[in-house]
Amino acid sequence: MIPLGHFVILSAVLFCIGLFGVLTQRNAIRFLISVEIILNAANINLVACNRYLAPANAEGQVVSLFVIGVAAAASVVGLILIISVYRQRKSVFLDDFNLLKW
Amino acid sequence: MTNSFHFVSAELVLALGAFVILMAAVFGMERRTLAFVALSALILAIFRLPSTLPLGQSVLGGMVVNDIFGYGMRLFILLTVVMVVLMSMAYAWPQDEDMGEFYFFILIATVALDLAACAGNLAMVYLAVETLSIISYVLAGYFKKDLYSTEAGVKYFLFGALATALMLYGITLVYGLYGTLDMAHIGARIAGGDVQGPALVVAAVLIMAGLAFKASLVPFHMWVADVYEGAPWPVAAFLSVTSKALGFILLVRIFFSNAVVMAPFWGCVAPVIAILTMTIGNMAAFHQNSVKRMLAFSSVAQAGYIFAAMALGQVGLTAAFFYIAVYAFMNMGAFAAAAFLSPVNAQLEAYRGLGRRAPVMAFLFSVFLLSLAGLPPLAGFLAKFFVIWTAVEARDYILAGAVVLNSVIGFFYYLKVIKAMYFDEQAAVHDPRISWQGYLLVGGCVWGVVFLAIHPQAVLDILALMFV
Amino acid sequence: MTELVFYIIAVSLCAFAFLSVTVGDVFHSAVCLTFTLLSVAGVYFFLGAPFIGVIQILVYVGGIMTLFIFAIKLTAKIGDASIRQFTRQLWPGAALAGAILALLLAVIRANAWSLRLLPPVQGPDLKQLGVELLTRYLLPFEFISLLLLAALVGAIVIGKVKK
Amino acid sequence: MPYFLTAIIFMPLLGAALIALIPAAQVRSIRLTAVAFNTAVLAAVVVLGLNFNRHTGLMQCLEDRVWIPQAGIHYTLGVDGISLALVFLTALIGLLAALASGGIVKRVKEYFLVYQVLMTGLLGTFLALDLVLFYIFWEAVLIPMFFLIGIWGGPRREYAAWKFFFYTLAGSVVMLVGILAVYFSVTPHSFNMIEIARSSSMIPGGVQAVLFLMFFFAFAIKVPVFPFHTWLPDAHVEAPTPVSVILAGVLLKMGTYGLMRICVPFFPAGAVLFAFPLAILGAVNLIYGAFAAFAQSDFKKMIAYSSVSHMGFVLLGVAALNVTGFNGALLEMFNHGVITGAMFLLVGVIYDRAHTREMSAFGGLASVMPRYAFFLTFMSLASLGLPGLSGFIGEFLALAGTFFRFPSIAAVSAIGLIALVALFLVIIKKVLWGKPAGHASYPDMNAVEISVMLPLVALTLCVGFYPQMILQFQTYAVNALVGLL
Amino acid sequence: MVNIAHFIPVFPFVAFWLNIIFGCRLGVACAYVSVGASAISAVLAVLVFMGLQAGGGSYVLTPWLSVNGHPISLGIIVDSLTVMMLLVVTIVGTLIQIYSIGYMGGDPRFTRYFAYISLFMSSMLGLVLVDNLFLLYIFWEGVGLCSCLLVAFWYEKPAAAAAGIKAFITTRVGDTGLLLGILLLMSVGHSLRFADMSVISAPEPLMVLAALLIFMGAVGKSAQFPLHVWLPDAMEGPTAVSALIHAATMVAAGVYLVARCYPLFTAHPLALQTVAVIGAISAVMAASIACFANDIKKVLAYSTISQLGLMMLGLGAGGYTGGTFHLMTHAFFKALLFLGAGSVIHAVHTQDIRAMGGLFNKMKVTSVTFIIGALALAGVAPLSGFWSKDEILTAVWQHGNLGLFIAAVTTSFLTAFYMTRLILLAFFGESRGAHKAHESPAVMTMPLVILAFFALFLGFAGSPWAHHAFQRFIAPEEGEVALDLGMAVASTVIACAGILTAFLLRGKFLGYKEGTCALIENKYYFDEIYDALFVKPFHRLAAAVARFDQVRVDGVVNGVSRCVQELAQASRSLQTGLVENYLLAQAGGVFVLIVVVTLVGKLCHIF
Repeated sequence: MIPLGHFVILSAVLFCIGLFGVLTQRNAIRFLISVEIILNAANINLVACNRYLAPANAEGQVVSLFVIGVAAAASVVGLILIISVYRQRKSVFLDDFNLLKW
Repeated sequence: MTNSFHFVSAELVLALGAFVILMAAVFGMERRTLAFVALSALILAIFRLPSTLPLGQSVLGGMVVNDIFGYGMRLFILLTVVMVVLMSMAYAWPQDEDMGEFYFFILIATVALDLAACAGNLAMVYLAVETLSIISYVLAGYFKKDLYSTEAGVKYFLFGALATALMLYGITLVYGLYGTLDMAHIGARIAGGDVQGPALVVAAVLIMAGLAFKASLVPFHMWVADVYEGAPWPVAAFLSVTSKALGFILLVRIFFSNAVVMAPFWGCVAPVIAILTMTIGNMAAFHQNSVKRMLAFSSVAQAGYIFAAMALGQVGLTAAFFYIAVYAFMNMGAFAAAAFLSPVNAQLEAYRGLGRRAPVMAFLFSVFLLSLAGLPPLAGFLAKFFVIWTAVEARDYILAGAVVLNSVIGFFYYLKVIKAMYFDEQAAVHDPRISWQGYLLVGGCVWGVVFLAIHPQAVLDILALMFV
Repeated sequence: MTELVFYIIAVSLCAFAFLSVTVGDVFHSAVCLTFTLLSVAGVYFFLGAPFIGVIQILVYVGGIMTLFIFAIKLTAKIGDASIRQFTRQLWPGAALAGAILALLLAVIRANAWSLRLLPPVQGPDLKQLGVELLTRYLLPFEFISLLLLAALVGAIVIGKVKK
Repeated sequence: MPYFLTAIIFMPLLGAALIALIPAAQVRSIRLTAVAFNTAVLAAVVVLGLNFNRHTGLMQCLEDRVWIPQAGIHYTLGVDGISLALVFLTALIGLLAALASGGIVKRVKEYFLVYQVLMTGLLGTFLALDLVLFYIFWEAVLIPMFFLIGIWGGPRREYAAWKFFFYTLAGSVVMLVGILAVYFSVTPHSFNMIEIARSSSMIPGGVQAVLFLMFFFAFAIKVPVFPFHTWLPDAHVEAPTPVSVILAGVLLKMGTYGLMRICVPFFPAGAVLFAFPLAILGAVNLIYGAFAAFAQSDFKKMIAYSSVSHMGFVLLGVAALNVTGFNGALLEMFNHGVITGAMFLLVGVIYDRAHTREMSAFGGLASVMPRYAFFLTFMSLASLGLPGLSGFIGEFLALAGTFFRFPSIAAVSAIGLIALVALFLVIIKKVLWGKPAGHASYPDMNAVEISVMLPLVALTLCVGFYPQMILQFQTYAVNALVGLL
Repeated sequence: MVNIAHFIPVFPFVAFWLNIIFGCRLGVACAYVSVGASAISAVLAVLVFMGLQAGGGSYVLTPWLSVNGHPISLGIIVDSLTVMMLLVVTIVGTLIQIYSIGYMGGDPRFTRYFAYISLFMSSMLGLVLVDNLFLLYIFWEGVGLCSCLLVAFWYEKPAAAAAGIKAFITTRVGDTGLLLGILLLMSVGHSLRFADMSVISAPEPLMVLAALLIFMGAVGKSAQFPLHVWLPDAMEGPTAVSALIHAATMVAAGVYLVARCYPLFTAHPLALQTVAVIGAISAVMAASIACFANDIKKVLAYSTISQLGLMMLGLGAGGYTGGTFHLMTHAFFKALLFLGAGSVIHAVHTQDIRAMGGLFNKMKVTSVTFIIGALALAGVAPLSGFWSKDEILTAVWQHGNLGLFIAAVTTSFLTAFYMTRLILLAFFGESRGAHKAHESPAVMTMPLVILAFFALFLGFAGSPWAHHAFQRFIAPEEGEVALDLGMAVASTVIACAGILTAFLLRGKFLGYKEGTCALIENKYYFDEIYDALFVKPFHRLAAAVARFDQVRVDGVVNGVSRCVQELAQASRSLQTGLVENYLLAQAGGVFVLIVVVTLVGKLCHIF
């Protein structure tokens, strides 16, 4: 039997990998990839906890569906924004987005 | 009848309005008309709000809490969005494309804001915040030919994506702790002693990070200046007033129903955050040459003052929300006046000598700035006064002192703008032309700033109902 | 046995995830992410939520990843491996992520989670999911359509180029 | 007369509203309107004085309306012997400075707009009896002053304006915290200054000491007390003449008024505790100001530093904590307003002609401008405390009060008396005496300038000869104040 | 008739304002306003004198001020001392003003001069009339002011301007002492009325201190050692002013003050002793300086200091009548001397006696009257100076302190000596200047003659032939007084000795090489010492304070502002514009928050 804790740990590891990516990726698209990892970590939590803690309803699963939807929406907007910046400065690197500072 | 959608009829009206605008925009209806549609949708929504009466508890599966706080906040949000729309009407847009969609976004964002303000479920909170965020990213990058605007959009997105992701993760942890996302249930569990120790702290801090991002509290404020500076003026106003207010509203919704979890947070950390927020905001605003960027940092500092009141716990909520109400008027007024006076160039030099070329608007701008600075007898002073009042009452003299010292520093950069408008010789001539909507908006804001100074009970009485 | 499968999925999931944020090439990174997402879908299956797993594959792998690949291809010229992929704060970032991981692990271990075993009852099935989606979660369900519409319109507004 | 004080306070604001309606080009009517409204204020204050009951220490013409019930903030106004003279002074100096604003030719409309707002703030400060209201008026003075110095000032006006603004602001915000602390220290919680003074014994001694210091900090900057005085010379030097007059004549009194209206009655234990340091500060102000003034080369700066010195007398009088000292402090406030106001007017007169304030550029003016010489000599003598002129009475009473409490400090302060004499005689010598060089063509003072000076001269003489003219109004109030100790 | 006394100062005061306001229209007529006013005052003074009852009286005009619960009323005291002073001031003042019409004729600020003189008259009369120290102080400063203004009357001359200021500041030093004395007396004695002086009871040391502080005022005003330095410089003013203010009246106010507060001093021997010693020092010192001075006015100025010292010595030795008597006689003959000197200066346009000579034949009236004055001053019997000086010598002798007596005698001797020297050099011998001297107009000589009359005969008021009328008038309670014949003879001998010595040495006066007696020639280096000890340090201290103010005090202020600005700059640079930094801050913030909240929670036992 796998305890819930292992799912949570899995999710935490995934969360931190995502976080690591978010903090260190220079390429905006890879940043987005990292964010997706975090969202998936959250989803694992939701689904696992739903199964273990509140199997009577499907709250966690429903929310995880929402999260997938939101992730899709966010990725679309994010990528479009990145691409529109890319169109202007031919770069998707975070350290090139530095017109606005101080 | 607790599942009837009439509880969100105001939001339905808005969504309907949004669709109409989208359709109309597709058929090339001009901006002004669309703006009026948006305005009427908003006003209709305001008039639909009373249909949720009488106030009760959770409705719609616990997604919406039909309480006085939510009611008031929805009204507040709708009013501020009306101001944003008015501002967008009067603002001389440097580019005139996709304006139909602009109002569509604004209305959808308003729906999200409204739902968030009366959310009873963490999932609803997340969805609404994320929706608001996504729309805000788009709005911030709305001038897609403008390097600054797109950069603002993408920066906002990059920062916001992490913030909302963190919040989501926090929410899932809460779900993991209590097996439910219903805030009333969670609150009851915690109040019943089911405090999950450090795990709940982690979850709470993560959720707070997402909200603090909206409210622009240190260290989640870093995006503010860059985004405001790059975003179109009305968007910056929207972000600084409505979106920021949502952060505080949700902080209250989530953290104040069960203060025990965050007791150490509110006791020790929140005051520090508040002090840091106001100090860093003020300090960074100190030397800005761009009025827009200065106002951005000023809004960070203002958030610090608001949060200072909140940091004092339940007793500070009245002060905090009085501040938010006043802040809405003065900050909106300041952004609007600044935008009207110099629509494109936000550099301080562009404001030089405006005191003579646009005397009325420059004067009103000064009023807003001084109110933001906290000059008696304007409402901004009373707002700060109540914050300090609460702090002193709570014997938190350090916080009171910090607010007071910061307000001194604040005066400097606000006055710098006033100085530029009145002391300095005028810059290259451009006479700002301001439409009646502009005067209506700014006049309304001035009315608010003055009225709330003379008759603050108007708001205080309502707040008393909310936070008893 | 099933446990072993889970751990294999879990380990590969972590490995792919880690690879996707460390490999030099963006495209490879996206491929790794695809595998990560698939593994997550596997976890969902394992947790008795096949519908979520299917949706995961459909939306993520079918939709989002396609989007990513498009984006990567659009920005291909700068996507090659010779370009630095990490920001200057690699080590601070790594340290911070590590610290947070340690923190999370400590918190999780301290919590009752580690003791919580699978309850004997059946988990929610698809029907239940559907019912909840259309009753209790009707408002967010409707609302998310607004979100998606807004995202769509937003993407169009930002993305369209006037001649 | 219900709302008479309200009328007095807001009459200048009404004037501002009217001025706002006049087109900016009609400079003459703007000036006339400003003068008319200030005259009206003065007339109203005179009426107030005539109806004033001199035989009570209680507040008169009380107005009290609830403003913000949630916070216990009221709109409370009242006048007693302590404030009456200062209100009169404000109205008088306000009128005279408005008359003397002829030199302002730039942006006249805005000037008078701001000026009128300033007057409202000043009058309100002296009449407010609710701490929050007091604070509001107190702060309301800052911005107009900032503008007046910053727009119509001299070459370094911006520096001076900033400095003035921030220095005073820093002090007043500390006071704000103090105000709230006082509110919560008395039961029932109250901002009403009469109530607080009545229940001051409720506040424990240690708290009183801290609160005293908080308020004192704010007032010390305004007074200004050494070492918080450095904004003063800068502000004075840069400010245009009428603004300097207001600044010296009225603005500084806000600080000393605060000491007497708030610090002493609210925190009697604190006042007793800090009386000695306060007296030392007074002596330091007196001597230091005189010495610093002596070494200046700028005429206006000399007068500015002499203000610091004179304020030392007021501090000494307050520190004495007895009837004589308080009487002296109050009288000295009034006299200093009149005399130093006149001095700044005189500096302005010569600046208008010479366009410089360097002492070395003057000399021999007595031969060229005999009327000017008369007024300058007269006012200098009043400044240095020549008996028979008003300055002396205030200084003497303050010093006497101090002597009864701290004889040693009074004795040390005597150095300041000598230094002041030296200072003003040297001013007379450098400006008026000697051979006229290169400025023989300066016209003597004109009718307007003289008409502005005459009331001040008359007051200086009358109060000097008959100090009861002012003292009679404050006797009971001062006795009541001492009774609180 | 006594109750009209308070009107006496009013007339000159009105004259002052008339002259100030209408001066330019009145022109020369303003002199008549002033003279008329003071003549009326003189008449009133005489009326008061005649109406004076024994012992005099005082009356209160109006309550004026209340200090520490003690009312200070506008009270008038009219007793013999006051009346004496009133007579002296009004008569001498009127005469000098008449003289001034001629002396100041043609001066561009003629009207201003008379305005000031009237103001002085009114202040001086007020000074002697008021019944308490506080009001006295007011007028005391008033006369000081007039002195200053009149010394600096020709303010175009730098020396005059400087002298005016020096006069005011130096006396102000003494006045500050007086003020403190008043305060002390008020706080320990609870009364400032002269009438109460004898009944004030307070701890001895405090009373001595009060008396000494009051005496300090007298020292300043009467130019006594060590505050005498201003008087010689004050000679920069018009000579008529010197006569009125710096010889006859104002400088005598110090003596008047001591006489007025005499009970205070007599009750405390230490105070009285101090008065005597200071007086003695001043008398001898000034007399010695006068012997070497070459400026006619300076000689007279030092002589004044010396004579005032003698009066102080007399008072200090217990000779109340002597001091006051000498005060009166001195006022007349010293005014005469000054006016004579003025007449001479008017004629020869120089003040250096070495450049005069042989004036006797050219200016008969002036010379004769001047010699009368000089003889009176020298104390040659039976001129007025003899009687009063004799009184003082007697008192000092009776006092018993030999040192003081020697000082008095020395002063007498030196006085006779330097006056003779002055006369010999100025009026006799060769005419050394290339000047065509002529007698002054009648308006100037007439006062000289009148004053000479007083100098000749006033002394008889205190002589046995008049039954010591003066003594009985001024101090009726002292009982019978008798002339000490021995002392009279001795005093005359001393005076004659001085005169004789001067005659013997007359050849050497002109050829005298400067520097022989450097110490005395340089006035004992008082100016230099004060310059080094007070004036320069004052300037240096002022400059240091100003610099300290600028650099340190203001530096701290500006430093704080700079600190804030630097901090602001630093916080601004936190905003790098790099999203990666923002993200790190965000995540780091989360981490720190979690850790801190958890730790705090644990510490507070919340979890």
